[in-house]
Amino acid sequence: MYFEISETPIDIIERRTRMVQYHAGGYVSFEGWIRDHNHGKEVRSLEYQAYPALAGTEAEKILQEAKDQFAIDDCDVVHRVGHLDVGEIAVWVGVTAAHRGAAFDACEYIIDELKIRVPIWKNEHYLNGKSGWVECHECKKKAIEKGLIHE
Amino acid sequence: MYFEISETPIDIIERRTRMVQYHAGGYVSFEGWIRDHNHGKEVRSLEYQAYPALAGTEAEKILQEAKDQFAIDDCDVVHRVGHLDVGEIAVWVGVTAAHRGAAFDACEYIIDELKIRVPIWKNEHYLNGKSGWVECHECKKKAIEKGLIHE
Amino acid sequence: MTYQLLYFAMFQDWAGKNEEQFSSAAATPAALYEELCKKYSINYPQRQLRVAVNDQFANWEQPLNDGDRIAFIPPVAGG
Amino acid sequence: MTYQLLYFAMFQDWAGKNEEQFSSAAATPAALYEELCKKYSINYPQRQLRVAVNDQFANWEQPLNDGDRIAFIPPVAGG
Repeated sequence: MYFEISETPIDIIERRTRMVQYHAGGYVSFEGWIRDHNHGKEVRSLEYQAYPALAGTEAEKILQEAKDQFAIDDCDVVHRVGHLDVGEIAVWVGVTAAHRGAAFDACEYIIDELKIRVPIWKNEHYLNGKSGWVECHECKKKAIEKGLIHE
Repeated sequence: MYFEISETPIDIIERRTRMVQYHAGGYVSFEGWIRDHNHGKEVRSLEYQAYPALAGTEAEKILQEAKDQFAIDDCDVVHRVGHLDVGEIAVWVGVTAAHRGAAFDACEYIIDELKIRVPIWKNEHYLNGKSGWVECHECKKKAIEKGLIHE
Repeated sequence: MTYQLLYFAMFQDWAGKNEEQFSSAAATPAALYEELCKKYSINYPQRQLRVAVNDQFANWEQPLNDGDRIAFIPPVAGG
Repeated sequence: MTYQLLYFAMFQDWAGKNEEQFSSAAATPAALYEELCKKYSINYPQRQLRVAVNDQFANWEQPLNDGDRIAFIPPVAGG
């Protein structure tokens, strides 16, 4: 069970292989990829920035919650920071479990919570030369629902 | 969108890479691994057997249902047949979507339906030298619920 | 009529083969299955099986044609 | 008291730096944020931020100590 912030491309196969266990029957993974557009604007590349110390403790809390709530064997997360091009992997979540239902639920829980609670931000660079820190409106709404911030 | 029956190990990275699209933001995958035990018996290896013609049409139906029901970009499935050792990948499901919720839902739908409807069977070889065709009781129960077979 | 029977999973063990040409007066999958159960001493209940005719899931009471390819499908266990 | 302020995302643009040592009479994160808003002409509402003290999420009204490391956390956008 680990959270890692990576300044270099995430090696999915290496991460996945580390999780192979002979008593686990199912592996569910999520990858967030950099899309070529966001809210109608054409994206060229972006920067992810993290507050590493706080991101680490908050992400580890989320992983522990997933382990407590779902019957899983293991769960890991890696998030990229720095400059990423379209098509690169921003985040990877891997979960193993004896039974697949728990693995799906835990994987979705982890990425959902990460997007609301873990201090990482993105600055999108658009094809038109402009750039800007992205406000994830869905994340903001959910943070308000959770009482983390207010309307 | 494809279903494939493979007599050789499934190359996850190659399968995944084929799905990379610059407008998809999320990739969810499921892998079913051969466990070292099943219902309390120690498993050494197993054989998967398919009815290829029927498995193909049924799996393609399931993939089309997933595309119709969830806002996904693409979905693929590969199932191994033949002799597999503990730790090998029996099945891989990959789904891409603009938004992750649909990808999780579709991936779980596909593997759930596959396990109920697609004519593939497994013969488990146990450490004690015995072997036997496995009846998946959960799958059978769900097939009964769906009216495909009867109590 | 002569049917091509395909055997999978435990049906291979019971019939001792993967397929065979089978001559029968049975005109439906249900009647054919009953005949097969007698021949090979199979006591798996028909209601827990599905049947495929010419590589498509089929109805137990649908009329069969000479040369049809038929498979009895025990509960699946893929994944 | 002197605080170590860490700036992330748009706060880096507003403050024009990643961090600074900041001397202030403010005794809570809320008071400190008000002071900072004036200094850098920030008009982002405090209620839409979280605050971290010494790398832990903290309360806006908790008393600060000399040397504390403080970060204002705008809505996150990872993943």
